[in-house]
Amino acid sequence: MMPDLGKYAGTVLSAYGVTLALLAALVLLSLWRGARVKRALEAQERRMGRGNG
Amino acid sequence: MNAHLTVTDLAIRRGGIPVLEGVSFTLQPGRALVLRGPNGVGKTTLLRTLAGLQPPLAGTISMPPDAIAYSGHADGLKATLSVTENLSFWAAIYGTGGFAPVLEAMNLEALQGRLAGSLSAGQKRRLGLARLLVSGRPIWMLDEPTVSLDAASVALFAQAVRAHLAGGGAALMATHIDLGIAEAEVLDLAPFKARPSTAGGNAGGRGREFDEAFA
Amino acid sequence: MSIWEYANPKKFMQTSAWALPWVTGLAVVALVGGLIWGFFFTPDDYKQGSTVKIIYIHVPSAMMAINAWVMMLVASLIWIIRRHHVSALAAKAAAPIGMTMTLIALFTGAIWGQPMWGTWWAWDPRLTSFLILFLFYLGYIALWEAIDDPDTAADLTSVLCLVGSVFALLSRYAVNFWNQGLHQEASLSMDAEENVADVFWYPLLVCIAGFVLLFVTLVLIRTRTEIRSRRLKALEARERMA
Amino acid sequence: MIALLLRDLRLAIRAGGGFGLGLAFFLIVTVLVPFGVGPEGGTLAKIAPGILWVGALLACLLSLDRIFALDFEDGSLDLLATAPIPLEAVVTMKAAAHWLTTGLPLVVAAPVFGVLLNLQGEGFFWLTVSLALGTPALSVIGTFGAALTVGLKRGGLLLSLLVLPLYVPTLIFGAETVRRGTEGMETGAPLMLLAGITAASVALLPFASAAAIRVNLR
Repeated sequence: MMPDLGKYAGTVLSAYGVTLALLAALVLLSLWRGARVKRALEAQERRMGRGNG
Repeated sequence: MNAHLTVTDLAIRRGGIPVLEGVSFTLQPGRALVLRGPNGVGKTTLLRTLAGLQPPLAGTISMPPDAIAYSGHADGLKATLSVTENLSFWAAIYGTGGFAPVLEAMNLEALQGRLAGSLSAGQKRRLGLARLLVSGRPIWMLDEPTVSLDAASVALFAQAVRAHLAGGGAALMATHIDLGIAEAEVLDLAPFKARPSTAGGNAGGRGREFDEAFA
Repeated sequence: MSIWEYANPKKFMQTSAWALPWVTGLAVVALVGGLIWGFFFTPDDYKQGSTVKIIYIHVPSAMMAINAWVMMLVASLIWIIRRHHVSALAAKAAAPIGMTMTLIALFTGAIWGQPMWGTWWAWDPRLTSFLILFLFYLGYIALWEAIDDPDTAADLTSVLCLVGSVFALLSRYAVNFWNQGLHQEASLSMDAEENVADVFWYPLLVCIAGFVLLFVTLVLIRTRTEIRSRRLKALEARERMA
Repeated sequence: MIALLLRDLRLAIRAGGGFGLGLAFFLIVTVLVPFGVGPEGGTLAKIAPGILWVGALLACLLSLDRIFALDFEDGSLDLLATAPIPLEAVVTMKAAAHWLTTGLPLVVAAPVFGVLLNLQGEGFFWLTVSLALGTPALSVIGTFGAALTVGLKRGGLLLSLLVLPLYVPTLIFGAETVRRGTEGMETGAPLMLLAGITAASVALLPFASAAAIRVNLR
C-alpha cells in the first residue's frame, strides 16, 4: 500500500510527520483547555446556584 | 468661568466590572462636594470617568468644555525639575500666562529654584495645587488631596480651595479623611454600589458593553 | 434577523454548538480524504520526485497562515467599530491556529528546500516573509497574555493587529526587494500554480478545503472556550462583589 | 507642545544617561562584532552596513520603555491626557524627544563607528543619510510599542517582541541603502522607500499610539 517515495522518502515523511504532530498538538491543546474551562465554569455555576447560562 | 457640573444616573466600571450605578448629583459654581465611601467603592474611578479618562457605562455628564483640572494620587511633578520649571511647563500646556501670583498664593516663592524632588510632602502638595491654579480650569477634581499632609498644610489647602470657590470655581474631592472644609457638601457613594443581581441576567441593552454580557 | 445577532455570546454559543459537529465532520472528511488522495494516489513530479507530495500540506497551511491573520484583522476591525465581544475573542482564538499554520508552512518549506536547494534554510523571500509573520503572531499572542483586563487586551491587540498588518505587508515587499538576486526560479518553487498539473491540483483543492474547515472548527472550539472563560471570570467577579 | 518637548529634553539631560546609554550600547556592539567575526578588513567592510544599522536599531530599542513609563508612574500621563493638547500631539512630541536624545546622537556617531568596522568609500555618506532618514521611523514605531505596553509591569521584553518585527522594513531599506552606496550602486530606490516609511509612520502612527495610551489609562 505504501507508495514508493524513492530517494526523497525521508523528506516527504518528515514533512508529513511534523505537520501531523503540530496539528495534533494544536487540536489536543484546544480540546483540553476547552474541557478544563467548561468544567470550571460548570462548577462555578453550580456553586452560585444558577445553571441558566 | 462656568463651573456647572451635572451628573445624571451615571454607571461606571473598573476592570470590566460595574462598581457604581445610578450616581446623580449637581455641582454649582462656588460649591465643593466631597465624595466619601469605603476603600474600593469607586471614588477614584468616578473621578477618572468625570475627567474623561474612561468612558461611563451609562448616564450623562454635562459640563462646559475644557472645565476640568484633574489631580490624581500622584502629583505629576518631575523630581529633577525646579518648582518654577514644573509650573511653567503646565502653564504652557494649558496656555495660561504668568504663574507668579500662584507662587505667592501657595506660599512657594521661597522655594522657586528648588528641585521638586527635594520638597517635603506638604510642599509637594502645594506645588500640585499650584498646578491646578495655573491650569485656569474652573472645576477641580482632587483625589485624596490631603493625604500625608500635616495640620498646617491641610489648613493651607482648605484656604486655597475656599479662594477657588470664592472666585466662582467648584471642587469635587474624593477622600476618606477630613479636609477641613466644613461648608462642603458630602456625597456618600456606598448606596450607589452596583448590585450584581440587577446588572446581570440579560445580555442586551447596556450589558453589551461589559463583562456582564457573559453572565 | 441581523447577522450581528451572532455577536451575542449566548446566541453564538447556541449556534456554534449546533454547527460544530457538522463542521468537524466535514473537516475530518476533507482533510483525511485529501491527504490520503495526495499521499497515496498521485504520481511523482518528473523534476521534484516524490517531494511534490509536500504541496498538499505546505500550500494549504501557508494559505491559512495568511488567511488566519486576515480573519484576525477583520475581527479586530469589527471589535473596534462595533464592540462585539465575540469578535475580539474569535481573533484571540484564531491567533495560535495561525501561528501553528505558519510553523507548518515554515517547517515543510525548509524540509522541502533541503534536497532542492541543498540547505535547510535559504533566505528565500517567501520563507523569510513567513518567518516575519511568525514573529507578528508571537507578539500578538504575547500581548494578549500580558494584559489582565480582557477589554483592554482586546483593544490593544486590535490596534496591534491593524498596525501589524500594514507592517507585515511592507515587510513582504521589503523582503522581496532585499532578496531580488536570490529569488528561486518558478519551476523549482512549490507555490507556482501554473506548474501544478490537474493530477496534483484536484487533491490539493480538497486539502485546501480541509485546512479551511479545520481552521473554522478550531476557531469555533477555541472561541467557545474563550467565551466560557470570560463568563467564568465574570461570575467569579460577581461572587467576590456579593 | 514645544514646552513638552523641551521638558522631556531637560529631563533627559538631568537624568543623565539619556544621550549616553544608547550611544555606549551602540559602541559596544560595534566593538564586539570584530571579536566575533575576526579582524580581517574585507569581511568587516562587507558586513559593516548591516552591523551599523542593526546596532543603531538595538540602541534605539534600549531606551523605548522609558518614553512613557516615568510619566505613567508619577501621574503626568493622566494629567497630559486631560490637558487641552491632543494626545496625538503628546505622543508625537514624546517620539521627537526620543529621537533627539537617542536617534540623533546615533546618526552623528555612526560614521565614527564606521571607521572601526572599515566602512568603505561613500558608505559614510550613505550611512549618515540613511540613519538620518530612518531613525525617526524607529522612534515613532518604538513610541507605538511603548504606548501599547505602558501599563504593564514587565513590559520591557514584550516591548522588544512587539517592536522588532515592525522594524524589519526600515532595517531592510536602511541597510540596503548603505550597502548599495558602499558598492557604488544606485541608492535611489531604497532611500525613497525608507523616506516613505518614515513619512507614513510619522503621519499615521501617532493616532494608533494615542489610541493605545487612551486604552491603557482607562
